[in-house]
Order: sequence, then structure tokens, then C-alpha cells
Amino acid sequence: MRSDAVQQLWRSRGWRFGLGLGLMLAAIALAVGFGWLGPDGSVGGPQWQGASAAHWFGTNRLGQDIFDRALAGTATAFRVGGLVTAGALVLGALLGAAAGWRTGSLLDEVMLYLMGVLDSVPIYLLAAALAFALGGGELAVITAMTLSFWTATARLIRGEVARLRTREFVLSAQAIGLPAPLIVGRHLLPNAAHILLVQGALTFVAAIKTEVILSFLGIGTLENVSWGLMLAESTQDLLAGHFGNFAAASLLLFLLLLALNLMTDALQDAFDLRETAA
Amino acid sequence: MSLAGYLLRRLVHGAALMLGVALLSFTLMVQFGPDQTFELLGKNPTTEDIETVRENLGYDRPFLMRFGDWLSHTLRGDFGVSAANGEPVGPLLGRAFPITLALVLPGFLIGNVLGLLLGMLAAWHRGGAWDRLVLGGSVAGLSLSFLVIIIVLQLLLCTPYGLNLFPTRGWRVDGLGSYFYYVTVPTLALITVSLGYNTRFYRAVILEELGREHIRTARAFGAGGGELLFTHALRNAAVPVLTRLLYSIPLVLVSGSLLIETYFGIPGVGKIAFDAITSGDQAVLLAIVVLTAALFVAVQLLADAGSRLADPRLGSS
Amino acid sequence: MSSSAAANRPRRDSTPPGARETATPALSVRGLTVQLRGRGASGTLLEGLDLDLPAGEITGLAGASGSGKTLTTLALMGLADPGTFRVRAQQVLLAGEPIDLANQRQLGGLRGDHMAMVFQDPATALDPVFTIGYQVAAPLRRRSGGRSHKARDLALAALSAVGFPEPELIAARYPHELSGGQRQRCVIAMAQALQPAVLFADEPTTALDTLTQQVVLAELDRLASECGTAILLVSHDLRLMAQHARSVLVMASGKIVEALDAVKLGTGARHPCTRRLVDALPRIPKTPDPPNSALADPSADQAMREPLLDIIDVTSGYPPRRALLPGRVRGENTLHGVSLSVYAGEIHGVAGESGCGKSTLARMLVQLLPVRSGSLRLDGEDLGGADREQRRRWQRRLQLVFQDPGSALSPRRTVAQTLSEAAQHFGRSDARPQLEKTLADVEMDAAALDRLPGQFSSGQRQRIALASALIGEPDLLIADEALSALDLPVQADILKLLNRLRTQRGLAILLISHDLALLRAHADTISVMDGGRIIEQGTPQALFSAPASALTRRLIAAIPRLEAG
Amino acid sequence: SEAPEDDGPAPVTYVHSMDGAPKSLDPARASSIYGKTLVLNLYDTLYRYRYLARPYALAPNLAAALPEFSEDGLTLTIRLKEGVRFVDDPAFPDGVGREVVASDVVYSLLRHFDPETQSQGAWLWRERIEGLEEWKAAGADYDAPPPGLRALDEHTLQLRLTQPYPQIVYTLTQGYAAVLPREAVAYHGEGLGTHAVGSGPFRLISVDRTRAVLERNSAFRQEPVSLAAEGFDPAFDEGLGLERIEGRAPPFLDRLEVEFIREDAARWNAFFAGETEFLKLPVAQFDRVLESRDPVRLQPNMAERFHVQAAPEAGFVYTSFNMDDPAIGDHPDPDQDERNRALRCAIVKAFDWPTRNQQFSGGLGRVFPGVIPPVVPEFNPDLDPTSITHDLEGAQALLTEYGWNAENLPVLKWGFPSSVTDRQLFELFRGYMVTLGFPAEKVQPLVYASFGDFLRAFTNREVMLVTTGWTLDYPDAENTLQLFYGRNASPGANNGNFDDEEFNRLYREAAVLEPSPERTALFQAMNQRVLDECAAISGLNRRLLLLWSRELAMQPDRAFVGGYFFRFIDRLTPEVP
Ligand SMILES: Nc1ncnc2c1ncn2[C@@H]1O[C@H](COP(=O)(O)OP(=O)(O)OP(=O)(O)O)[C@@H](O)[C@H]1O
Ligand SMILES: Nc1ncnc2c1ncn2[C@@H]1O[C@H](COP(=O)(O)OP(=O)(O)OP(=O)(O)O)[C@@H](O)[C@H]1O
Ligand SMILES: [Mg+2]
Ligand SMILES: [Mg+2]
Repeated sequence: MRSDAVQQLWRSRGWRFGLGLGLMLAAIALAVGFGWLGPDGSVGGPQWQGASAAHWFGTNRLGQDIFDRALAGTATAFRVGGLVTAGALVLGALLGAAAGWRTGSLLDEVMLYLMGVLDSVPIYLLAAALAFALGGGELAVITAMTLSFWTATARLIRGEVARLRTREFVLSAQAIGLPAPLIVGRHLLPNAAHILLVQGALTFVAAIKTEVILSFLGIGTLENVSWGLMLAESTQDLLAGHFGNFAAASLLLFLLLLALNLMTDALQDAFDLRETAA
Repeated sequence: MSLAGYLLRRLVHGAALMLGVALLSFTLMVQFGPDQTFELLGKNPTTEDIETVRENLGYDRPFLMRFGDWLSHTLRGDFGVSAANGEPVGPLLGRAFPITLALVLPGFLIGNVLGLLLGMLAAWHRGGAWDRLVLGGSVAGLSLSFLVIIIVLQLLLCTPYGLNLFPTRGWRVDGLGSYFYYVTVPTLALITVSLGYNTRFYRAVILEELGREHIRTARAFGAGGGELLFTHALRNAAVPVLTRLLYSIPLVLVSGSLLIETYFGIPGVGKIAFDAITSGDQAVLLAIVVLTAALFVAVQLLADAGSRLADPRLGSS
Repeated sequence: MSSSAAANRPRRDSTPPGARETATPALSVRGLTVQLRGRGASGTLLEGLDLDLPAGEITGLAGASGSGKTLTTLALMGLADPGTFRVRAQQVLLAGEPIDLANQRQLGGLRGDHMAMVFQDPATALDPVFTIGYQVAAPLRRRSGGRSHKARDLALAALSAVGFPEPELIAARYPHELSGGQRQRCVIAMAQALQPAVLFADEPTTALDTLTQQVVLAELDRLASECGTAILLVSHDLRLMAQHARSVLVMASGKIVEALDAVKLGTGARHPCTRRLVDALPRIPKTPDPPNSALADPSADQAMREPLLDIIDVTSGYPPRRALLPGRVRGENTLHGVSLSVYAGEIHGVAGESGCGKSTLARMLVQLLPVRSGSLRLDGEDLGGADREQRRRWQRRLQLVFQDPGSALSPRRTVAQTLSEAAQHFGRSDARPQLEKTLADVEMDAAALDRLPGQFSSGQRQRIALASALIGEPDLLIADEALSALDLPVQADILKLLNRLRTQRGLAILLISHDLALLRAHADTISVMDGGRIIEQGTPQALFSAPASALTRRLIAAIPRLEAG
Repeated sequence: SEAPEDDGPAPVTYVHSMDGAPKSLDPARASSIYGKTLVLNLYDTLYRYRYLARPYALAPNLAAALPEFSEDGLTLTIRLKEGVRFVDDPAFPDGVGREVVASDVVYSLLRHFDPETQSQGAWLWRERIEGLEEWKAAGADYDAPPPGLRALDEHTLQLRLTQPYPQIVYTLTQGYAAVLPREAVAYHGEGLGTHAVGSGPFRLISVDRTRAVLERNSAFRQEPVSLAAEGFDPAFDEGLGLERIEGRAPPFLDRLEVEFIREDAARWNAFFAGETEFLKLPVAQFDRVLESRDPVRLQPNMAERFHVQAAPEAGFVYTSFNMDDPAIGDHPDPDQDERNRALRCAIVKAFDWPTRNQQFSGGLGRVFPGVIPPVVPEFNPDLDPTSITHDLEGAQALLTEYGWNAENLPVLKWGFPSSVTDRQLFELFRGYMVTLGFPAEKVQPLVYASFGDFLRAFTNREVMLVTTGWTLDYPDAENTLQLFYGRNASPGANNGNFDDEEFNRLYREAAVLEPSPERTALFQAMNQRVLDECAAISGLNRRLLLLWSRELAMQPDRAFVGGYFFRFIDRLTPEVP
């Protein structure tokens, strides 16, 4: 990581604010994971309560505390976002680097073809298809998004590796006979780390947004409480004048996305990355 | 390389891509796809009934045969019939496509033009108050979910809880007036959701172009802001801009319209796709996927040709 | 452009042409100060600069890298980013009229018609998507306030004035269809068409090879003499100044430290900064001098000794792109039958125009490219049938240092990591003392070990790259333009180091450069390449006294000299 | 701003809304309420339900009168009305609709047994009509109809049953029994999903996934309405403006538009904005609209604009235990079998039906014990309500008594297709089970991407707890009791695979009986078996709130076959264009 860039990062107000907010939400997600926060599964309280000290966003149709559920949604968002991001980054970095190492090779052609195919299938349709193929639920959603999202990272890494590959320090390493995986691992990928960082944040955002829409479409995660699920529920509540579900889910969703976007922004600024790729 | 050779290569590429997409989606959607059998059975089916339906659906045949069959039909332009209502898929999509186009086009165009102007404003005042304002706005915009935007806009503009000016759903367009009546709120939603992305993209592109050495030369020889932005920067940015515009067309048409049309009950491609998703209507889904891939291939060709026109460096090689 | 800005312009007719030489300078600057914003006094980059540019003359501006040459020109053009820099001056007179460097509007109106600038890199100076004709005519059209045929005619005239025999042809082309020198001439044509009072030329020829350099500088000469433009020529190469400027200003740390007549450059320099620049120039002796090598005359010796490296009729090139689909470019040969021998303890120079295959040769030697025909021998051992172990040994004995210090080191790895990786790979010790000793060999501190490449100057980086090449204790070092990007003083340092190594260790060096003067001064043997072949070979003395090929003659003729020609 | 047309009165238009879209308009395949509603307005059936009569009563439709039964009850003879014509359609030579004759009815019923048809309604007549199976096995030759189903002449039809089938006339009101010409199938083929060639009161102009447009079938037979004959009951039907149709011949609408709006919010918005004139009110809106629930009364500002009716749904929702699953159902070891029964009973007791009714049906539904819902005549309102009483202590005591504890309780798997409401129902169930003493992780969701996948899963007996709704085909408890008949186990409708010898015996005995007190007694005994075995968590008969514009004279009804009231709808004030 370039030290000047890191310094600039820490000077950025957006980064500090975004990171703080993100960490706070991550802490909530962790607490939910440990069972310290979030709903206990009980039902049967009075339904449709308004906001109160006991229920910050009121209760839902089942009489559950809406805020508790929204907090639980944070865990889902981090789990889905995190897994998708991890999967997409690992796939993207490895396959992208493999393709970029020998642009024009058979492997590269095959990778480009594969990416072309995956990019041509709209995400919702791919998610739907996988939901059916894998029997629905969170696993399908995560798989679908990973399959859709890794290509963006792979293309960038491929480009960066191809660009760095002709750099002289790589040629030097090659000239002394270092094996290719070592060169890629030691010299190329670390130099593309900033791309991975930014792509990670972008993928996280995309994953969360997509999960919300997939949930609304009825092909999202259903095993656990998610913001998408709450928003989908809220479309039924809204016109009955119950805004709790909508407010809680969209607020937390907005906060997490804001945190991630601010961080992405600061990262892009610091590392001088531009979103000029289509 | 000769033009014919180039076109041939492109065509082979396109065909290979579509074949891949078809194979992938067929495998996922048909081979591992939802089982229609039980939805087509009555209340008290016998095992014999189940067999018959499975046979009629072709479930008992080997994968390659089914794929081959479907492929040969598709190649002849026959996409089969929708499992939802037995309607041939071709006319079904043919009817829906113009609606979707009319629905998303204004939002797409306005969103991009507005994004371009805002992006230029921010890039020109890089680091200044305008830049911060535009960037802040776009970060906020990026952090809004499309679903939330649609819900809020509908609540504000289409219901008695808000202004109640526009219809909540439907598409009964028979003139300019009714067109505006139905298209306004979806357009606003599309603009809102895309503006953040567009502005940042255009800002980045223009900024990159403004940082080029030749811009400095042009300035050194007296070129002013308008000329730099609208002549040099824009013209040089033509390739990424064109590429992005073209590549977003398939996405906007299918993914973008999906939510809008579902929520506003507009019988376009997106709604059809949604219905097909929720009911597992494979013929329709496959047709949509393959046509989207075809659109991608066409878009690739266009983007390539456009880039060659826009950038003389590409044209001559 | 508003009319008020136009009213602010000094009218260029105010100075009658005849009066130029004697009357007020075209540009007169007093007390130019540039500071980084928000850094206070420590951010002062230029301090109280005074400057006079007489009309019709070329004034040189020299100085070490980072001394503030570029910044001076940018500040005067109003192109220094106002968000970063704070520009002030006591007084700036353009053709006698005062201008305000803080007034962007006024400066914007002056740029083009009254001041213009040529930048260093011709590759990027022109807008790639507009034709040359359009771009040369654009400032003219702006002046006449719209499109006009007259602008086009004037542009064509300007193009022909900078020496294009068929200006229509050039006008219809796009920048990428021209060579670097041609592009730079097009920028000068823009100035030619506008005939500004002042032209800043910031290292306009540094990116060009020596032959092209001359052509471009000749155009600047003409612009000054024929149009009466005052030109500020920025360069770190004093030899160019000596040939083209009337007087030379030398900058150091944001100040002008010396101003002297160009003819007196060789002898009259007094300030240490100027001296350093002068001393670093490679000298071409007028009389044949003793052989460079510390060994006895190698030409006499060679017949008896076995060469360290033998390149025998080698053909090589870049690999074909493996293509899934038909229609891709196939690989072609770049080297066509190259033969060359390098002896232990010798510096073998390879020269030639850009693109002749020098780097290809180097890459082929370190096995980055395949040998398609012919053979390579190291100490008589043929690489052809070599097994893995032999290849590895070969890799250790031959080390390559690249041209660009900026990209020669892995930017995310510390110097220690870089060095020990190489050491381990060759089975040498990567103990700390060992690394420190290697660094000491290239005259660097042990403290450098834990830093990242980004924290060094380019000269230091080049030395680190050299160290990592030397750590495997190679027998042959291939330096592919390893010195070209460096300041002349730094260059001289590194050459001294190399010379020391070869006397100490008997290291052989293949020194690749397009700078014949450099090779003349340091090589034992010089090979001249053209189109992937070696067209001439011999000792520097022989080559310089009796060049056999036209190319060699041209290359020699183009060597700039401090003594005005 | 368009110039009013002077030629004739403005067309009378009505915009209906439904909460789903039909899949197919082919009578043999229209299985949803949405499809059937349209089919019944586009095609003729032999019989129909009377417009206003409750309990439901039959009336002849295409048939001239109710069937004549033979002495043994096995032969039915049905006369058709004369002069009824199919609508004009290119399927006919020269495009002009021809007369509907008895062989069309024969063809339309036989069609269900032709494998080509992929009928969803065949089960109504399977093994009931003489020779049908043989006809099918012999290759489904329409020119050689089976002996049990024949046209005696152009307007007379004869059915011969294999055994008494008291519900046969009911089946002839169903959309499956709609009459269509053979030419239409030959001409349109698969296209019948979106085309209709019938003789009903309306003809189809267009249909897609968002709406259908129908126009008056101007050739529809002129049959003036007698409100009395239709079962007009002042207590229910007063004040709706129905009197204006007395003596006039339906249909009264020139144009019928049906909007398919699946999303509750959008459906409500469209209705409230006046874009549609009918609404099945989403449960979430009950509170905003109603001033009181018992009796159902609109808030004044709503009442100004709308009529409301709380219509009991013809069906019920219930959750059946998969008796094939040894963890919860039948077990070869009698002791374990007994423990499993106790476990099921404890779960049934722990299920809080009233809350469920409150939360998901706005408190308007009716919870009843067993599987004979309130909409059938055999319903017994005085049945012991223990099984539907939330009794946590009783449930826990039962668990303790049979040695169940948190460690040895089995993992419960509640299956549902991917939807928000179904997920909420799961959470509700899990909540109840957690209070009963189940560890939360022992109550797991079994999510299916589509309803079809869910169907397949429980048809393959893979789901432990299956929650479904049953829509009645006719007002007769036989229709719900067959859900627990052993022979109807999966793939049949008995998706809990309940197979109880006593129950089966009683069912076989009752199936051939005409409605009578002794048959009702048998039904009650069967119901008791289900209750004793705790084979299902049952049940809830929901009530729908139907709202419609005061500008309309109508009494809507979604029950059973839903669509017959359209022909009787009229506008009070003709719409001003
Ligand atoms: N954007 C900037 N921010 C901070 N400092 C800068 C910036 N640009 C230049 N400088 C500093 O200003 C000083 C003068 O730089 P300038 O580019 O004028 O040098 P130069 O004499 O042209 O050198 P060179 O021969 O390498 O081109 C240097 O010390 C440099 O570090
Ligand atoms: N990676 C590559 N792939 C294909 N061709 C190449 C590649 N690199 C260089 N070439 C071509 O090989 C030829 C020789 O290039 P090379 O780099 O050896 O020239 P050079 O003599 O080192 O020039 P310079 O002085 O500009 O460095 C040129 O025509 C160049 O275009
Ligand atoms: Mg400079
Ligand atoms: Mg080179």
C-alpha cells in the first residue's frame, strides 16, 4: 500500500466517518451473531405497536420488535455481503491474474469467454435460475451474486496484471527465473491490492443492494431476517399506515450503504482509481 | 486485418457467446430448474397423470436431446410457449418490448444527460464547493436502494398519502398526454437511482480527460473552459461513455425494468421476466436470457464500431 | 472569452518589429514567488525570481531536476493549478504592459495569442481525436471568433513553415500517425501560426532521439529569428543551450543562481550547480585517447582469449499470440542474425536508433525471449541443449538492469525483500550483513534496506536495481539504457561504479544506449544496430574516426556539444 | 377533451380487479380462481349457482333443466337449450359461430381424458363415468365416445355413472365442464390459453398478464332475471341497487375489464384512485377501512363511496403432519406411535389460532375444529373446541407425560414456498413451538423457490409440516374429507398421507350417499377421527372483505366458482365519457 495514499486516506473525513459507521454496524452484526442482540424468535406480543421507548420502531404483524429484526438484518447483510465479496474477490483475483499473466493465451481467451457469458446473463435472472437449481434460500443468493460479481474484479485485475506484467521489475523477476505463481503472488497481486480493496467495497454494496431486490422478488434469503425481507413485508404494511418496517430497514440499509460508499469514495480518491470502466 | 475478417471473427465470437449463455441458462433453468409437473396437475393426480405430464414436458428425455431440440427451435425463431398461459413467447415479448423501451428510455436519457452535466460541473471545480456538493449528493444517492426509491416515490406522487397525481400502476398509453401520465414516476425513479452512478462516472471520465497533457497544450494555446469540456474532454471521453451507454442498455432493459414494471404493474419485458421467475416459466426465461445475450453481442459490435469511429487510433490498426 | 479580458490584452502591434531587439524585453518578470498552499514558508518553491526574455531570442533555463524550471513556466502561463500553488510577483510586464498572475481571466485571454507553451512529451501533447489541421487552426479560429477558411489557410502555412513539405497531408492526419519529432513540430506550428510574443518550451526534445532533437530545435531557432518570438528553452542538457540559446539562466532550489552567455558555458561557469551540470557532460576527445579498459588493448588481446559470451547468428522475436479464433497477429522475428562477442572485464556498447532491437537483444539474452535460430554460448557452453539446472546457472551469471528506475523495483516490497529474494533464488546468503555489503557496493546506506522504492530518488533506485542484479554475482551485466533517464551527474556516478566493478571483479558489461557520446567515453567496443542487425562493430576510436555506415555517421553528427557549433 | 360521440349511449364499462392473473383460459387447464372466473364468463356450463341464494343452490345454465336421474341414480339425462351459439371466430368455417349441441358437451368432457389435453380437472370424473378409462386406453377417439357419455340427439345428453356420485351436478358447474367446440381446439391448439371460443355472456377481446378485456356477447341468450328465483334475500341484498336488473336480460355490461394486480399495495392504490371499481381488501388495510368488524361496517368516508361485504372463503387453511414421517407420524412401534400422537396433539394445542386469525386474517376468519369448514351444510357449530383452543399448559403437560423434552424432541421442518407471508407464518409457528419448549434451532424452515417445487416436495412426501389451503370445489363436506382418505395419499390431495382404517371405511360408506342426516353423521365421525389422531392443525376459514363502488349494482362472490355474478352487474349511473 502506498504510504502517501494511506496518509491521505486517514486525512479524509469521509473515510473516517464511513469507517466509524461501518465498524459500528459490524459490531452490531457481531453482537447479533453471538446472540447478544436481535430477536429471540418469540411472537405474540401486540401487533402494529407504534414507536415507543420499548420498541423504537414499533412492532410488526407478528408482534415482534421491528428494531430487533432490523438489527438482525445487519448480521444477514454482513454475512451475505461478506461471503459474496470474499468469493468474488478470491475468484476475481485468481482467475483475473491467471488471465492477465498471459493475455492472448488460450487460458485468457477462455476466461474472457466465461466472463462474457456470465456478464450477459442479467443478475436477477441468474439468481432466479440458481435459486431454483439450488433449492432457494441464502446459499443460492450468495452463489448467484458471487458468480455475477467476480467478473468485474477479474477484468480489473486482469488489466492491472497485464499492465504490470511488462513492467521491468516483473521482467527482472522473470529474468532471474522466479516461477510465475510466485511472481504473481509476490509482485503483482500486492500491487493490485488497492484495486481489490475498492472492488471489495463496491462488491459489498452491490451485494447488499441486490439482496434487497432479490428478497423483494421472492428469491432472496428466507432462512434469516434480512432488510430485503423487511422491505418486502413493508410493501404490504405501508398502505395500512404502518411505516415501522420500512423506516427501520431502509434506515439501516442506508447507513450501511452510506458507510461503504464513503469508504469506497475515499479509497478511490486516495489510490487515484477511477470508475471509467463500463 | 480486413473488414470481412473482422466481421467474421466478431460473428463467430458472438455466436460462441450466445451458445455459452444458452447452454448455461438451459442447464440451470431447465435441467436443474423448477419442476412444472405439479403445477400442471389437477387436485388428485394419479402416478399415471404425473408420468403423462412429465412426458409432455419432456422431462424424461436426455439433456442433450432437450437442449438440441430447444436450440433448433430457437434458431428457427421459435421460442416455444409460455408455461404461464400457453402463449407463444415470440409475440409475448414482441408486445412487451416496445412498452419497456418507451418506459425506460426517458429515464435513461435524462439520467445520463443530467449525470454528464453534473459530472462536468464537479470535474471543472474539482475539490471545490460544487464538487463536494455533487459528490456528496451522489454518495447519498448511491446509498439508496432502488426499491426504497420506488416505494417512496410511489407513496409521495401516486397515493392519497402524498400528491396523488399519477397512477400507481398500469400502462394505458394512447397519446402523448397519457404517456406522460404513466411514464413520469417510473422515469423519476430511474433518474434517481442512476444519477449517483452516472454523475460519478462522468465526473471521473471528464476529470481523467481534463488531466491529459493535450488539455494543457490546448489551454496554453488559449482554449477556454467550454471548449475544453465540450470539445476536447467530451470528444475524447467518447469511447468510455459510448461503451458504458451501450453496455447499460441490456441491463436497463431487463434488470432495470424488472423492478419498475413489477411495482408499477406495467406489462413490459421486466414484468414478464418477473412473472417467469416467480412461476419458473422456463421458455420465457430462456428466451429473455438468450435475447439479452444477443443484445449484448449487438451492443458489443456497436460499441466496437462506435469506438472505432470515435477514436482514430483504434480505427486504423 | 469576454470583451473585458480582450481589453486587458496588451496590443501586440504596440511594439514596432524593428524596435524589438533594443527596446523592452518581450517578457519581464520581477520577484516571482510560488508557494504551496497551506504550507507557509516551508512550501516556498520559487523565491523572488527575476527574468527577462528579449524578443527574437532563445533564452536557456537549466538546472538540476526539481529546481523549479517547469514551475516557473507554468506559473507565468497561469497554468499552475491555483488550488495547489500560490503565485505572486512584484511585477510582470508582457511587451511592456503589466499583467496580474492572479487574474485567471486576464491570463486566459493572453494565452494563445500572446504566450504559448510547448511541453516535453510529444506523445501526449496533442489531442488524439482531432486532426492536426483542426488543432493547429483552433487557436486561429478562436482569435477570429468563429470558423473561417482563413484560419485553415494560416494553419497550412504554419505547417509548411515548420518544414512539412506537404502540409495538407499532415493536416489531415491524426497525432498518432506522426512520429514524436513531427508531433513536436506540429505544436511549434501552432505557435508559428499564432506568433505569440513569448513561447515557453519545457524540455521540448528530451523525449526525442538525438537526430530528431536537432530538427525540432532548428524550428525553434527559426521561430525566434523570423517571428521575433521570445523563447524560454527549458532543459537540463547544457549542450543544447550552448548551441541554440543566446544566454542561459541556471536555477537551483527555486532561485536563479547564475546567468551567463551561452558561448561561455564551457569555461565561464562559476556557481557550483552550474559546474556540476557542465562536468557531468561526456566529453568527446578531439584526439584518439588510450583504450578505456584497464586491461591492455582488447583488440590485440581478443584473438587469444575466449569470449565470455558468444552470440552466433541469433534470430529472435516476440512470441506469436496464441489465438482461439483466426485473425490474430502472428509473431515475427525482431532480431535477424545477430552475432556478438563479449569478453570478461569488457564494456561492450550497443547503440542504434529507437526500435532497432536493442532491448530485444537484452531480453533474449536473459531468456525472456526464445532463440529461434543460431546459438548462444557462455564460456563455450551452448544454451541450446541446456537443462533446467544449467539454465538456472546461466540466469545467475547474466543479469539485466532496465531503463526505467521508476518501474524496475517492485513498489510494494522493501529493498531488503527485493534483495533477499534474488539472493535466495541464487543460493547466496541473504543475511543482513551480506545485503548491507551489496548496498555498500553501490554506495548506499544500510538504512535503505527497510524502505520502499517510492522513498528514493531515481538515481538511488537505479542503484538498488543494480544491487539486486549484482547480488547473484553475475559475470555479465546487461544494462539496457540503464542510465538514460538519469541526470547527467547521477549518470556519471553510476558509470564510475560500474568501472570499479569490472576492474575489481572482471565483470563484463553490455551497455545499451542510444547516446553515442556516452559509449564513446566508456565502452571498449561498440556495436551499432539497425533493423535487428548489427551493422558495424569496432573500438570507439575506430568507429568515430572512420564510421563505415551512414547511420553511424548521422548518429555521430547529432551528438550535441557544449562548444557552440 | 375528446369530443363526445353522438352515436348512441356510452358503453357501460366495469373495471374489476383480481389479486392474481390466470395462467390459462383453456377450460381444461384453468385451475386457479382467476382463470375459472374468466372461463365461466366466456364459456357456458350446463349448470350454475344462483346469483344470490345462500346456501348455494343450483340453476340450469346451458341445460334446459336439472338432470333427470334414472331409478338407480346412475343415469342422467340432460336437455340443452336450443339456439345457443358460439361466438364468431376464425376457427369456424366462414368465421361465424355455430350452434352449441350435445356432442360439444360430450367432446368438452371427454377432452379431459385425452392425454394431449393435460387436463387439470379430470379427477372430478375419473372412474365415475362408464367406459371413460377404456376410451382413453383405446386411444381417445372422439368419434367413438364411451357408453357412459353420449349425445342422444342434438340437444340431449346422457351420462352413465359407475356408482352413485351425488356431487355430479356440482361438477358440471365448474369451469372444467365449460363447453367448447372441437373446431376451436383444432384451430387454436395451445393458443386456447389466451383465446376463448365460447357461448358465455362475454367474449374475449384481449388478455395478457396485467389485464383482460371482455365485451358483451351480443348473441347471448335473452333470459330475463327474476330476483326471487336468484334467491334475493332482503337481509343481505337490500340497498345494493340490485332491483334495477329485475326482468332485464343479462349481461348488462358492454365492457368488462379485469385488472390482475398481485401486489396488495398496488391493488389498493388502484382501487382507491378509482382506477378499478372492485377490491379484495388486503388484510393489512382492514383497520384503515373498517369502523367495526362485527358487524362489518365501513368508516363513514369509505361508506360514502363503497359497499362492503365480508364473504367467507369457500375453503380453509390447515397444516397437516406428514404421517409417513416416523419422527412425527405413524410409527411401527406402538409405543412410539403413541408418543408421536401425543407430540402432534401438543403441537396442535400450542398453536394459537385466534392470534393467527387476528394477525393474518384481520380477525375476521372463523377458526373451527377439524376439517369440515363452516361453508358446507354439514358443518357442526357445536363441535368441541378443545383442538383449537390455545392451551400451553395442557400441551406442555402432554409432552411431559409422554417423556418429551428439549433433548429428545425431533427437529420440526416447516416447508413453505418463497414468499413473505409464508415466511411470516413460519416465524409464527416457530414462536409457538419455542414457547412450547422446542429449542429455536429445532424448528427449521424448508424453503422452496417456487410453489411448484413445494408441491413436488410434499407430493414426494419430503415435507414434515405442510401448510396449504384447500379451495372447495362444491359445497359438500365430502370435498374436504377426501383430503384425509387413505387412497388419496400423495400424489393425491391427502398430502399428510393420513391413512386410518376406520376413517377409510367410513369414507367409502358415505361417498355414495345422497345428502342426508345419516351421511352427515358419518361425516362427523370421520372428522372426529382426524381430531383424535391430531393429524392436522386445523383450521381457519378466512373471510374476505370485498369492496366495490357504490356506482355499481352488484353482489360479488368469490366462493366456489366465483364468476357467475358478472353477468348480473349493472351500473347505477351510466358513466359519463
Ligand atoms: N503538485 C505539486 N505539489 C507539490 N510540490 C510540487 C508539485 N509540483 C512540483 N512540485 C515541487 O516543485 C519543485 C519544482 O518542480 P519542477 O517540476 O518545476 O522541477 P523541474 O525543475 O522542472 O524538474 P525536472 O527537471 O525534473 O522536470 C519540486 O521540488 C517539486 O517537488
Ligand atoms: N512486447 C513486444 N511485443 C511485440 N513486439 C515488440 C515488443 N516490444 C518491442 N517490440 C518491437 O520490437 C522491435 C524492437 O524493439 P526494442 O524494444 O528492442 O527497440 P530498442 O532498440 O530497444 O528501442 P528503444 O531505443 O526505443 O528502446 C520494435 O519494432 C518494437 O515495436
Ligand atoms: Mg520539469
Ligand atoms: Mg529499448
